[in-house]
Amino acid sequence: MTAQDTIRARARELLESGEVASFVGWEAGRFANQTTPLIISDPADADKLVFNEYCVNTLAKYVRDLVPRGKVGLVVRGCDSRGIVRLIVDQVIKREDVYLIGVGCPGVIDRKSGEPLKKCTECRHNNPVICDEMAGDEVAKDAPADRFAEVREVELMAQPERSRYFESIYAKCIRCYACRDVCPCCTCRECFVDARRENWVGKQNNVAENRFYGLTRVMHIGDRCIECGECERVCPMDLPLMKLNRKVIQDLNDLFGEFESSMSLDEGPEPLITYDLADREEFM
Amino acid sequence: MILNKKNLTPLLESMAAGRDVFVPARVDGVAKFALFGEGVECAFDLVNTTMPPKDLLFPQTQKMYHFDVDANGNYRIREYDESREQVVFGIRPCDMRSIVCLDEVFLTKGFVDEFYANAREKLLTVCIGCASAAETCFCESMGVDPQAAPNADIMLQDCGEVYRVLAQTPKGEAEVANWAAFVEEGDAEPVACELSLAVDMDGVVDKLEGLYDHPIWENLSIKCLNCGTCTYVCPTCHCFDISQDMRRKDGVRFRCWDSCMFSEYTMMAGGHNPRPEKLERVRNRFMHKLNFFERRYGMSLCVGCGRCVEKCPVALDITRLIDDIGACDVVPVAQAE
Amino acid sequence: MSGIEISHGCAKGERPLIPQVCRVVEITQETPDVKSFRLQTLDGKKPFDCMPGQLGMFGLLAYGECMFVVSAQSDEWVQFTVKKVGLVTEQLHALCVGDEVSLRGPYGNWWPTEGCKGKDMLFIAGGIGLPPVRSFLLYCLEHREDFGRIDLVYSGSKYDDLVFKEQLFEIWPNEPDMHVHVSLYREDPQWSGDIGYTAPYLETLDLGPEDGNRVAVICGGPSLSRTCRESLVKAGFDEGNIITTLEMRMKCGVGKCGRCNMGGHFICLDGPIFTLEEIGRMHSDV
Amino acid sequence: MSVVETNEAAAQVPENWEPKIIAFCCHWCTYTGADLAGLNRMNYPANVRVLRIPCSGRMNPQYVIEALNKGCDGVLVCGCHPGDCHYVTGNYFARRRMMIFKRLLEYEGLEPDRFQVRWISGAEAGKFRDTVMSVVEQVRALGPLNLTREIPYFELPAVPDGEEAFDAVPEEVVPEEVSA
Repeated sequence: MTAQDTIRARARELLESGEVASFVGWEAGRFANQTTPLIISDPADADKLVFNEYCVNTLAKYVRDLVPRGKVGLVVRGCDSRGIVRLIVDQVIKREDVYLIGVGCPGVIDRKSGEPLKKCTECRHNNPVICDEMAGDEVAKDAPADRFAEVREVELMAQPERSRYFESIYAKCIRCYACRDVCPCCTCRECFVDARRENWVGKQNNVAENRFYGLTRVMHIGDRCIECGECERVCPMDLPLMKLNRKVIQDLNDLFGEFESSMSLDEGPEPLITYDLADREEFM
Repeated sequence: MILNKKNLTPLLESMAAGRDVFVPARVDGVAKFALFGEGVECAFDLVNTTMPPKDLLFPQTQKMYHFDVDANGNYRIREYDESREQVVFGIRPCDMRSIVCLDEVFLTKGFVDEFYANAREKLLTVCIGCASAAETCFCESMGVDPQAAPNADIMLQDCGEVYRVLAQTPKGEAEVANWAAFVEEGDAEPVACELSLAVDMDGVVDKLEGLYDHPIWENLSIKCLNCGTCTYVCPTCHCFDISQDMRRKDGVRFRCWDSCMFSEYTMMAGGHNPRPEKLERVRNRFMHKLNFFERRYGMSLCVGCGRCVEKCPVALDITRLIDDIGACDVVPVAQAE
Repeated sequence: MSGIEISHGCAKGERPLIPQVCRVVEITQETPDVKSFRLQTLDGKKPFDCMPGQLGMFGLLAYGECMFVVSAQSDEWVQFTVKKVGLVTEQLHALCVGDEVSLRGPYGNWWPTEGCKGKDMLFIAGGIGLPPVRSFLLYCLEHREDFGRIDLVYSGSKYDDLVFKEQLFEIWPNEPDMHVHVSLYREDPQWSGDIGYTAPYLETLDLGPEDGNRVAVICGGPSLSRTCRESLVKAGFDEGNIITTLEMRMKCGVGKCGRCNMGGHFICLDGPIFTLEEIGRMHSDV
Repeated sequence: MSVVETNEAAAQVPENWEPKIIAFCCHWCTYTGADLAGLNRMNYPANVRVLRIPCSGRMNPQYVIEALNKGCDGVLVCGCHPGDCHYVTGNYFARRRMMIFKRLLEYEGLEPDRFQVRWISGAEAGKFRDTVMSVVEQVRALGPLNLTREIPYFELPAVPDGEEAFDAVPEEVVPEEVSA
């Protein structure tokens, strides 16, 4: 019984028993080794579900639109489960809204190049952090070499060079907001980008506005980022967005103690929404 | 006439004398049309660029007019005209077809958009046919011949080692006239380009009329993220927003790309939004691509370049939608519009 | 289908997105949040001449522009009636006489003045929907002999929300063969007249379709126009004789920015005026 | 006109260039301190424009980026000393947020002296003046901010130099007779 068969069988049972109103997984895409998310509510479609090493998308955020229809069944690996924890801790959904089928993740292969995706080489939690049942056994995976290697590489640049580096990044951004729409931490009802009356950020596409959007997004999700790497994967311009997120995570860990966000439902408050009297004092 | 691929670069240098020549190139890892010059090495091996050439005719942010207060306190409006002589060298037949769609939108139906019209007149299009196709290309199914572009000024059909030069407009003939140093006589057979992806388009437009409330849209839009990627990489998407940049008393009013996928695209001041949910937006986008534009201008708004199929974060695929529509058993209700 | 013929996509013009600078010559405060502005060009002439029902993109250079119906016009000015609902309208309400604004137009099609000749007219409007209807009503009153009996059914949520009160209660009731019926949604101390939502109030007036000789013109919020359409069709009106003006967010006003589309049609260029029968054929998610 | 300042263009310093600095001052402590500095006739350069915010906790990082984009060369955020905050915990959150944001801006290539945060209480008028003076000198030494800023930057009236630069009380404006 491969993980895929277990998932299919369990999905059919859950949907038939009515315990779950809809089930989220992956299905085969049109091209070789391509997968695309699949949301089913009819048990007969359960056979379309696939689980292989090409399941690229993280599914957590779909639950937000499906909860009004009833309980949602979901296949969760490491990143999906942390996305679900993030949604629960941010009170977007409740724990009983979802039924989680955990499965260990060996790492996803890029269907074009054949090597593991960048986000999977850097993944440190490939087994689900919470789940109702396991569809396959956990997969051991050696921890990546150095979590903040790319951050340090940018920090070593000289100041003018770094400034030009980030200006070239912001010059490429086309403001399609795919990074915001895929991120499980980005769940505001009305994003500051869409608040046209307040006009925080204009609609024109120039370096200044792109920097405003980029920096604001990092500051909004910095301490809650689950490092799933989806923002980098979905960016049509391949901007290295994780370099910004990881920089904030590295500083948070250095300054306020090691904190791994979205690991369990009852974890402590994120660093930026709490304080400590004995914090480091730099501004005296 | 034949143009050997070896003397492409000298030809480009000669053309770039008085004009901006844009060639497909990888700039910082992004495949787009970049100004030919030092530091830009052309990538004619690319099947197609990620960013479409519509940026040359319809820039992502385009200043329209500047307004300030003149001597006796009245507002004064001065238009920008940033259009200049441009050549796009290496545009593909599917993008050439997208320019036809943009021409229909901006130059017809009672109002001529002069920003687009100025840029369009000053643009010389040199189209290069495709010898090989990517897995996501389906231009033939949308009525585009990978080795022909009727509305290009100059058509270079890829014949392996050489290009077969066809000047198709007076402007093209004038340009080819001073290519004498690089072109020699003779003829060559263009390489046939096989596409691995094909869709069956006939009957789809009429079928869509009756599919407006079909659950097909529900299953499609549920997995869409509603980001703007597909609309910004699409060569035929032409929606724009108008806003202004202020500096105390004077300012600039510009227009910039907008996407029907954004939530505030049709949000009205009173709070009413005719397309509040993903379902309406995704349906509106694909109906516009496959049906609305056809009813209004008589041609499909999808040219089969495959960029949205390539770049969609959740692999939401217009070709699979076309197949699903074909499979639907709804009797096509031909609307006499 | 003996419906009314409406011309579509008939607006023309060059340099469509470039406004002209106009001056506000007169401001009348209709209600606490509705003002009417009369505009002239800087050298005192009429900005553009337009048919009744056409639209103009009226706004401030510093804040933006919005699409409004030309609610009235004479040979020196055009008038727009603006309700304060958003960012730009708020700034418009802060204008005073003599300020300079940006104006471009005319856009959109116009009321079928030819098609409705010789028919009885039933105007139905809700709240801020009266200005568009009034542009047709004023035309009918100027060419009174071309039209039969005129009825105006107008309703608002509060007495203060009723626009053009002076014309509504003093001038129009005395026009020959014209009947004004006004109702409020809820009780209001300043109001002793009828109470009721527009659609039920319309049914109490039993204004039948006169077997095709009466044309209904509707303009109001989404709920009003939906309920009134149903009650009119139930009363026997032919869908071709019910005309309505639609409203969506508009940015360019010339059918290019793709925002106000109803199916393949653009409300700013092919509309905003359609018959109910045409709307039925379009994919509408208004 | 919207001025497109590319990196090279801003590098050379125009001759009478004056740094433009915005100080976000917390209403309860630093703003009172600044007021006290004015009361005691303490002179500090007028390059700093003071903006009052309810608490340093209200300091939104977006204000800093908007200020830099709109043309300021330096940003100063001041708040009450930890423990003095009128809202008890405002400056504790601000301390964390500003530490992270300062490192993020430096990571993106902003010179460290351009974005500074200080705790200045209501009584420390001298500290406010010294902080403002040191920030102005540091930013002046760094020269104009050479980030690409396509948002038109404010061109405020030139700062009057010489000794009357500091007595900022405008003399009575005598309305000359309005010609017909």
